[in-house]
Amino acid sequence: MKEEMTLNLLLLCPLISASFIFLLNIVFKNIRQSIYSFLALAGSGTSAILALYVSYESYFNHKIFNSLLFTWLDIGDFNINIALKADALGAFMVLFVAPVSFLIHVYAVAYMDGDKSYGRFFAYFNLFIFFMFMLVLGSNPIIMFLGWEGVGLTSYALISFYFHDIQNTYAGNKAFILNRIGDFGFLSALMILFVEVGSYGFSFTDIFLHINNINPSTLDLIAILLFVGAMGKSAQIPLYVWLPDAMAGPTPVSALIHAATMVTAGVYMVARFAPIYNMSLDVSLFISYIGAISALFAAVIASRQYDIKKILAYSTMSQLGFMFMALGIHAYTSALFHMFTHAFFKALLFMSAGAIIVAFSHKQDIRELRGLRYSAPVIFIMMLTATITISAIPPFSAFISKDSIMSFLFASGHYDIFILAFIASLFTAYYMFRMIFVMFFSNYFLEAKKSSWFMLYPMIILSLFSIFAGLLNLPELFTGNLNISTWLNLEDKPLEISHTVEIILMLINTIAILAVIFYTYKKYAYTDKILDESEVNIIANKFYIDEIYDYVFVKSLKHFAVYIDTKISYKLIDRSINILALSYAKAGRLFSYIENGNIRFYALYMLVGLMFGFVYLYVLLRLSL
Amino acid sequence: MQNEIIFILLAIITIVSSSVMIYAHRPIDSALSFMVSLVSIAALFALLNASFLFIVQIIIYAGAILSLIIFIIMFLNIKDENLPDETHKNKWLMFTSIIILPFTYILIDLILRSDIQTNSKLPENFGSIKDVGLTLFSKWVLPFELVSILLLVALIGSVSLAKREEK
Amino acid sequence: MIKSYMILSIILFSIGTVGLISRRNIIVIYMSIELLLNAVNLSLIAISSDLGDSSAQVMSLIIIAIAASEAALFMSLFVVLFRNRASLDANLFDILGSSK
Amino acid sequence: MGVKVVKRYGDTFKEKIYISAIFGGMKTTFKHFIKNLSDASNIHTLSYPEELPKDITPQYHGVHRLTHRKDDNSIACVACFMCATACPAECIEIVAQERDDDVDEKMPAIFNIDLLECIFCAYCVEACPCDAIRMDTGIFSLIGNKREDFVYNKEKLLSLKGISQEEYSLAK
Amino acid sequence: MNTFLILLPLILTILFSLITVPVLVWMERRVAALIQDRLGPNRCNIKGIRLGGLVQSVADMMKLVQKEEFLPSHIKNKFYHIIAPSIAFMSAFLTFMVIPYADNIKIESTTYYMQALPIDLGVLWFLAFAGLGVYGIILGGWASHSKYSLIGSIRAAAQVIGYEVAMGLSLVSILITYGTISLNEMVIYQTQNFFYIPAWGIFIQPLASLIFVVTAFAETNRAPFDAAEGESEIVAGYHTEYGAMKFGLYFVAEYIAMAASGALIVTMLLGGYQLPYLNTQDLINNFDLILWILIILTIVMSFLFIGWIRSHNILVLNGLNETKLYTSFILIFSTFFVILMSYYSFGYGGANDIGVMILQFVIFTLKLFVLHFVFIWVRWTLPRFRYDQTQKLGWNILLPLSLFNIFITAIVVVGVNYGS
Repeated sequence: MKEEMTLNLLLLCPLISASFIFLLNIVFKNIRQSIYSFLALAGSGTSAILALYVSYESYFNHKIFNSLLFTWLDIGDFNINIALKADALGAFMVLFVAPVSFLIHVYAVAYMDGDKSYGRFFAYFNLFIFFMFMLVLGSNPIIMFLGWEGVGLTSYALISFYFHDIQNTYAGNKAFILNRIGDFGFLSALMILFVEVGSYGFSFTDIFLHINNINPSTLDLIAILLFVGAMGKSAQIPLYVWLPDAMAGPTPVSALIHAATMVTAGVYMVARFAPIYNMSLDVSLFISYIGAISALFAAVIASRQYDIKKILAYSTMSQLGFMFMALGIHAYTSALFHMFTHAFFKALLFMSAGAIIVAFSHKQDIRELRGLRYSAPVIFIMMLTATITISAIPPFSAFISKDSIMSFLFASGHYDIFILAFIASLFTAYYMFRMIFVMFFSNYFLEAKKSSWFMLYPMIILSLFSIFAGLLNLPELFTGNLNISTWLNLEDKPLEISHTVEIILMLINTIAILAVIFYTYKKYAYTDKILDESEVNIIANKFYIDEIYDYVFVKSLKHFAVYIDTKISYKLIDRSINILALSYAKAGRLFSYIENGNIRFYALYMLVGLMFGFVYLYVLLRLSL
Repeated sequence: MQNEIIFILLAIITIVSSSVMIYAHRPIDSALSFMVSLVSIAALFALLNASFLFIVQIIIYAGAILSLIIFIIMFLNIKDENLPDETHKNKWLMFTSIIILPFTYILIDLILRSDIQTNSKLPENFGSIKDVGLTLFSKWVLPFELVSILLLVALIGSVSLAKREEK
Repeated sequence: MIKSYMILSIILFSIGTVGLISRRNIIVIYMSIELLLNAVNLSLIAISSDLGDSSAQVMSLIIIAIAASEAALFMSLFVVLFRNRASLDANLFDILGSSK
Repeated sequence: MGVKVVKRYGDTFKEKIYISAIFGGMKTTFKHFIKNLSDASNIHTLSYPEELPKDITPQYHGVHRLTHRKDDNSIACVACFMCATACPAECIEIVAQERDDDVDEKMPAIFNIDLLECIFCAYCVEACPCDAIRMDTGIFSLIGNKREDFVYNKEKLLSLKGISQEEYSLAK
Repeated sequence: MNTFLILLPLILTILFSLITVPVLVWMERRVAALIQDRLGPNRCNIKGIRLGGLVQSVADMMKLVQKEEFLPSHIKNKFYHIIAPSIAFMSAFLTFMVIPYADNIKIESTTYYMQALPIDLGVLWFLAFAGLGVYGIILGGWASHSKYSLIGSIRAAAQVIGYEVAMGLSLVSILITYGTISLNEMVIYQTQNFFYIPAWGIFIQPLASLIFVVTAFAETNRAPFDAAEGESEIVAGYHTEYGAMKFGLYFVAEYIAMAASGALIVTMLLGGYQLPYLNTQDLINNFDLILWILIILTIVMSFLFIGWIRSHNILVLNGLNETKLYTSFILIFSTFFVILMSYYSFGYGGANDIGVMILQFVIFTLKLFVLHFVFIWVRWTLPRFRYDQTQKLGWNILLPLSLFNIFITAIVVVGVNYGS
């Protein structure tokens, strides 16, 4: 197969299956679920296989896939191609996006079984994957932006999937609007970028070649606006509030979109624009701080949440914070690698949560879900694996990726960030194990429905991934050769830290986390302490951020608008326009004698005017000759 | 020489029939004299070696458009009392002719003064259907497609316009 | 030779304009418009045969096609107008919208 | 009341496209054409001026005639105007006259039939009470050079002979 | 000679359009009569010579020419009333100008075209003047100032306008197949073989041929599409108010239009002037052989004809003995031709080109008359369509079919070109 074809197929398979499902859904009323399932799995499965092929070629042969679909704009020297490109970064992204989405598809087949909007769900799902591939594989920022908007749109559709409950629709709206704010930043950044370097062509390579032509302050502005976009999509402070609410969607949606793929788009984008961030150091540091604060903040909130999915949502935000910290200190590979492992274990966590929700008749509160260990042993093992991974206990994969981030943070000399990150990672262990201990280690017993094997197989596969994925990027310390780093070959800051310090850091980290786990065990396992926690606490209420937003932005704006509408607008603008209109009407009455509606007369006036012009020009011409 | 004589004859026919067209009171007279002028313009096209345009002019203008007009004139069954009362027609015609005269004079003067050289070397197959077709489908594809859409729109529009409103 | 064609075209154009403005019969007005188009076509083809370039012929071909679509619309307009007013007087048709 | 459902024909595709029916019809006509072209003797046509129609019977509406009385061979008509009244084309013109030979009271002085107006409906024959007017001459072709040639007067009508055996009026 | 060759097609055009009319009228009458088990006109004679009744048509023409010209008094637009039949006649006449009667012949490096107007517009010319022919009908019907005429002419106009669309579209698919619009090149294309079948339009474009033939019937207002002169409802349609030679012009125009349509069908669908499997060059090279075959054929046919006329001539008239006259005529003619042709075939003449030209012309004429026979045959077989059925057939069936056919043809042609 030709390389263009591979890439195009990789992109188009989900789109084709999505359109087929849409068509079937619209045209035929009663159609068997298996057809939808087959189409959806075929689409995502094909693209997963192709993605594996692409990353294989990219990894071993350093092959860069290119595909020019068509030229979108061709104005003079400037043209924008709709083109796809899978360089190392893109291939790396599809390496985990495509298989994870395929696994979640398999999972969703079981999860959504019997839903009345089964077809619509998979259509959206495949459409989402299509846009995600578009985002990742676009060879210029415009296609990336299209994909970016597309995932926003489909995520809106999926969050408010059960739209008969108005609450879900609000959650979708919230996600959509906050994402719009971020997108506005992204779009502005693209515009400025276009004004500055657009004349040289607008693919990523062209932009990065000519980036030196931009003056530093503009570059800072571009960098910060791009990061605003990333903030929105990756749920960082202050644009994070949509993520917890987005859990209103079905659990596979949370697993796919709000854990593995879409929220990582921000990280991917910052990594993609790495040359820009390498040049504007202040903004990078700012990103780092935002990431650190988000990580800690989310972790703190998560420690007092009771809804499984909310806990996981906050943990996602927290992990994204870790990634941004790494990005801010130019440790791109570490960030991306953490994203890689995060995709597996977070998807696994969400899927286990989903399995629990399905098995225990749609309960989500951990205070009600107690003593599940014997009724759902497989889920327990899965969840435990994922929790150990996320808590960064060696030798699970997240240990390697997170440790790499910590080492970089330490080496960069920003100890304040390092300490924030350290605390956040302790909190991570705390809230995750809190959830585990509350749910699985207690004296109660809850009857469970049997989980479908379609749910469990992907989970088992993912658990294997989340255990062993770390091997791909073993640090030098463990005689690894940093395979991913060499593959991606990003402009990382070199790690200047001795092995001794690294080992010490690891030990401290691990011991502290184990201590936290022990503390948590003491506190929550086989006790009812969870029931004693008060719900009026500032942490439990998420620091009142939603309310503050509501007060500061929504209410005040509304008051202001009402004031303007009643006082100023009426008196100043309406009156003046009325006077203007009246004078026009008066003047119009005068002219209506000439403007009698007869087209012949208009033609006559035109002719007379034309004639004067002609005679005038002719006289001028003759005089000049 | 032969061409010049034919041209002068055709020009006279065209001008006279066009003048009759704008002067005649009844629309059927106008339409038929317009047909004469269309056919003679088509003959002028043939004189200019544009044989395809010649046949297109006859098929579309004389064959389709004009027959449509005459069909409509018959279809509407226009009686004399339906025609507009044009008592000042001659005055109007005089007035407009006086206005238009400088325009005509200036343009003719400019053309006579200009130094357009007559190019007698025509490429082979000039004006044939193949030549025009190749130009149409290479350089002018977009206008061609647009015109096809325009025709479709006109078709739909005319059908929906002429449909009687249902009570 | 081309000059005489151009002059003929100008004269036809002027006749068309005169007819367009001074007549009140809408059918004659319509035919005057067609005469204007024909005058333009004539000069286009004269230039085309002078330059030996068939682009101008394509242009006039497109003009003819446009005239055809125009004819279709005009005819249906005539039918509607005549049905409503029972007259062909252009001066009567000076309002937009229906008379109701 | 019972309803009888009649099967409609012409609904199959073969019948709807008409082509087979058209070719069937053309086959029939072509057969006739070939038959007549190769052998014209079967065509039942009359070579008219030479051959005359052989099937003229007394019932044939030919040109009128006036009958004679059997007794004295005088005119049977009594000028009662019945025929002129009955005539839808009003082509009969009668002027009555008193009869002085004691055979009857009245007789026609003028009896004109305008055969250009006559439509040969034979109402006059029906109306006649004394069988004085008949249309059994068998004359089907009228030729004349002037309009006046077609106005048959009494003498002309009386002079015409019928093709039937009964030459005289049957009225008593 | 050269001037004659240049003028020949023009002369042929005039012949075809004027001289064939009486023949067509005769054919129409005799064929109709034979189809209906009658004899038809067989009586009109010049000294006992009847030419199978052909003299009757001449007599009719004479009658029409000699008749008194009159105008109904209610007619206001006398000019249009008079000019309308001539427009119909002229446009019908002009359609004949582009039909190739024989292949182009080359004598001493000069090419002579056997078309009256040797332009490459071909079919378009036919369409143009077939379209102009409507004016005659419209104008005649309108100027007659009579209900029947107006209805008839509106019917005719709507029918012609409607069927012209389907005709043009079916032509498009034929043109796509042939890749040319020049009629002569179309005929040359049709000399090819296509799986041992001659590549005539009727074999390689059956659907388009059917549509074209049907629309040609409708364009010429022939039965079964003669609702414009449906005598059961509207007396005689658009020529109700016409008499004498004005009517005669309409009458002639209709037959010329029919002849022109037939010629176009022959040229485009039936291989034109070509014999199947034999192209012009073959004919020229083997002219001797063909000549002898033809002579033998002619003689055999003559004897058959004489035999037929002996047994068939039922009615004997006074005057000359027709059978004897024909026999002697044919004998004299055959002898003359045998002498002349043997003179040629033994290599004295050597004007094979001209011989082939004449042969092709004869073939063309024969095909044309066969087609005329079909026209007449159809007229006396099929009943007239009702007016709404006519319109429905044109717009609802033929138009979509021809569009569909264009689609199919385009796919096939592109496929074939792609394959080769």
